[in-house]
Amino acid sequence: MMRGTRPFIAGLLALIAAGALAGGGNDAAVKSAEEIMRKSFVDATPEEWKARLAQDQTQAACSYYRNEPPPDMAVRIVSEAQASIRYPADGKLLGDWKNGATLAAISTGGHIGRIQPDPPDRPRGGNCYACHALAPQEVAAGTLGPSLTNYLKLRGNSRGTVKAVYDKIYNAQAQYPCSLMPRFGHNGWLTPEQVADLVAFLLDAASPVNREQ
Amino acid sequence: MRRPRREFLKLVSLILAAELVPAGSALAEEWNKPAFAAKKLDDLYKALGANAPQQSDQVVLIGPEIAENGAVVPLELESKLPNTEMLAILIEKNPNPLAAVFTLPAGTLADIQTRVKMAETCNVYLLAKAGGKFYYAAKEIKVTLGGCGG
Amino acid sequence: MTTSNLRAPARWLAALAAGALVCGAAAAVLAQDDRAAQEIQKYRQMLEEGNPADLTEARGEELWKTPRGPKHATLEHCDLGLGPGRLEGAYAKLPRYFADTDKVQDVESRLVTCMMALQGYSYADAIKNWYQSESDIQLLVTYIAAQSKGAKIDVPATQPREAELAAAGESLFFRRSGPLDFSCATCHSHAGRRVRLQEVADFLLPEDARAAMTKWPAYRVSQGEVWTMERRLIDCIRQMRWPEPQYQSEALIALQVFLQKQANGGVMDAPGMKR
Amino acid sequence: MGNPMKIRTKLDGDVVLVRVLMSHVMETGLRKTPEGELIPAYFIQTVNVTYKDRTVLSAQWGPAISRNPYMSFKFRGAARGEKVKISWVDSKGDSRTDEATIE
Repeated sequence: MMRGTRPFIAGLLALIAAGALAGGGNDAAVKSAEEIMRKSFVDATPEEWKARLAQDQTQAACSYYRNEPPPDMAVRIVSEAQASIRYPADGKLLGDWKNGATLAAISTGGHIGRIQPDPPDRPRGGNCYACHALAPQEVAAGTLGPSLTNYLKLRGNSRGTVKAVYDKIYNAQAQYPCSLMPRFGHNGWLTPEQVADLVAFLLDAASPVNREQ
Repeated sequence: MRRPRREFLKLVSLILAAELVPAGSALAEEWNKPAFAAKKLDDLYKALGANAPQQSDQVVLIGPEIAENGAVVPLELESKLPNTEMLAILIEKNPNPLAAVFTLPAGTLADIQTRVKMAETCNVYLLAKAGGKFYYAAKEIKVTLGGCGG
Repeated sequence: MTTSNLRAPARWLAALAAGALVCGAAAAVLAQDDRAAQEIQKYRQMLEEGNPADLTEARGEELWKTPRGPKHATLEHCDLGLGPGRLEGAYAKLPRYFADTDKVQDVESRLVTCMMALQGYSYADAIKNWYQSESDIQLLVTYIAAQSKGAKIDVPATQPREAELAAAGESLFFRRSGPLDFSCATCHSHAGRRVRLQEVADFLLPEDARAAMTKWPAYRVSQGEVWTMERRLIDCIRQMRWPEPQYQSEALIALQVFLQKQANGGVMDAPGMKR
Repeated sequence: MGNPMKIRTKLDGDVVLVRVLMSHVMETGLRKTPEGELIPAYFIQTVNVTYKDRTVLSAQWGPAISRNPYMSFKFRGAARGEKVKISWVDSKGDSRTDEATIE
């Protein structure tokens, strides 16, 4: 276990031991799983371990509580997430929807390992179609997340909505603790400017998301 | 289903000359390189030369509307026309449209299944030759990014 | 493992205010997306006839019965848990604890134990290019799995070491990390949902777990070859943007014990045919 | 050369349904290795099926036929116990012949 997670888990286990919180994983299994992780990912470099296997406090809690954290844990996750949000330098939260459209479709980038790694410079994207319906022309859209087709009509584009949508993409857990949605901005997968482009893809009237097929 | 484009109709009409394969020849015929190598429609014309086929509901191309993976698209080729002696598969937007040619001697039914690769969503044509004339059926098959695209 | 506490969605007031789930638009899209799902179903049915994995299985049988390796021996006395050479139904009971190695082994690690003990291969030679098309492991595992066709998955994981790995496997299933905060559960704990057009098994539902686990190893049309379960798991882990675990490492064994335990009772029908 | 085909037959009256699975990479010449080099085209070009020394089907294939090709076809005048012989020749001139007895 790396960095600050040990005290966090220790804190968790203490809470559990005190019977203060019910549910969640069983602690012996969590400990044995971490032991197994260390033995099984021996080929990972220290940087890879730190960036991709070590858990930050939110990941550790969401894993332990299987994405259903008890109330006080949830408060902590949401407030830390909200505090983590960074905005584009120019303050523009509605970027270029065309670039947003590209980012929404890209599912490549960032794969590592021996068998089928990506070249390091391969572009990354949000792979939004994996979970959401967006532009109706794209048939291969997932249903893990709600459909976002015609999102402008559904949510409008007031300043408040634009900010809420930006925050949701930057760090989904600022709104929903242990959300399934990756924390694209917080984890540095997408830049603030790219997040703004995705916001435009969702809310710009010209975007195919908001135009009848 | 989108009306086949005029240009492609020309391809279908000039395809697979009567002499491509003399029916019933025992020898495995010479592989028709020009036809399979044809990228552009007029090259295919030269390589094959054929008279204008008619669209016919006696020629039946069965395939999925959406193929989860362009690498393996199942097709069933059927012709109810009497004495069908040849069936051919053309995939409009493949680098080389001609995918396969089947020669059926007398006694062999015009009902074949196989699997083809499709580069992208497009029209797939089944061409049939019967009684010295050519007929065809067309079907658009959507090729999607299957899987979780992870 | 109590499933009740896994399912009840948390009510988090702040979230509800900001991230309201909009149902209206979803219904309209569902109609269109049902048709897509139905067409994909038709596509799969047309492929059921003639699985190229049958060719892989035939070559696996040949390898099983051919004397090979430094000891120039066949694998016909390999004990996969039911006694030396007893293949029928063996795959359906793996992973399990083996006293001779004092380890819980899956079909791939147990096969390598036999290749080393009976045929004299070193570990490195036995697993050389294991993930390449037509590797020994790929052919042999396909043949072994096919001998369990019709057998019921039976991995009670009651033996102490098995039980410990089942619990650890479950914990790993929910373990989130990496740049996309993914765990297996992110995609594999929701019934009836799709990632793009791909339904993903909800491994918390026994019938989903059975439908999935009884079809591996499987011929993947997108790759034009058979994938074993470890190859499948390693690629999923890759897509989560995690580093690559070692082949036959304990994390892969633990995950399989958990997944097979969830799929107990499923009737094996491998090699399957998958996208 | 190459691995054996799997041929299955099903007789219905005198019409036999023949299903064949062939083992071949069917490279289009457009695919690249992970290192980015083009894999040369290499695919079955001609298929010939004979029954009692008579050709019942001949085919010419391009690389658009899927890897590990599958084909099914039917012909009349078949009888139990007789043999169906299938052979293919690929773009390198390699060939393979297998046969199956009609059950």
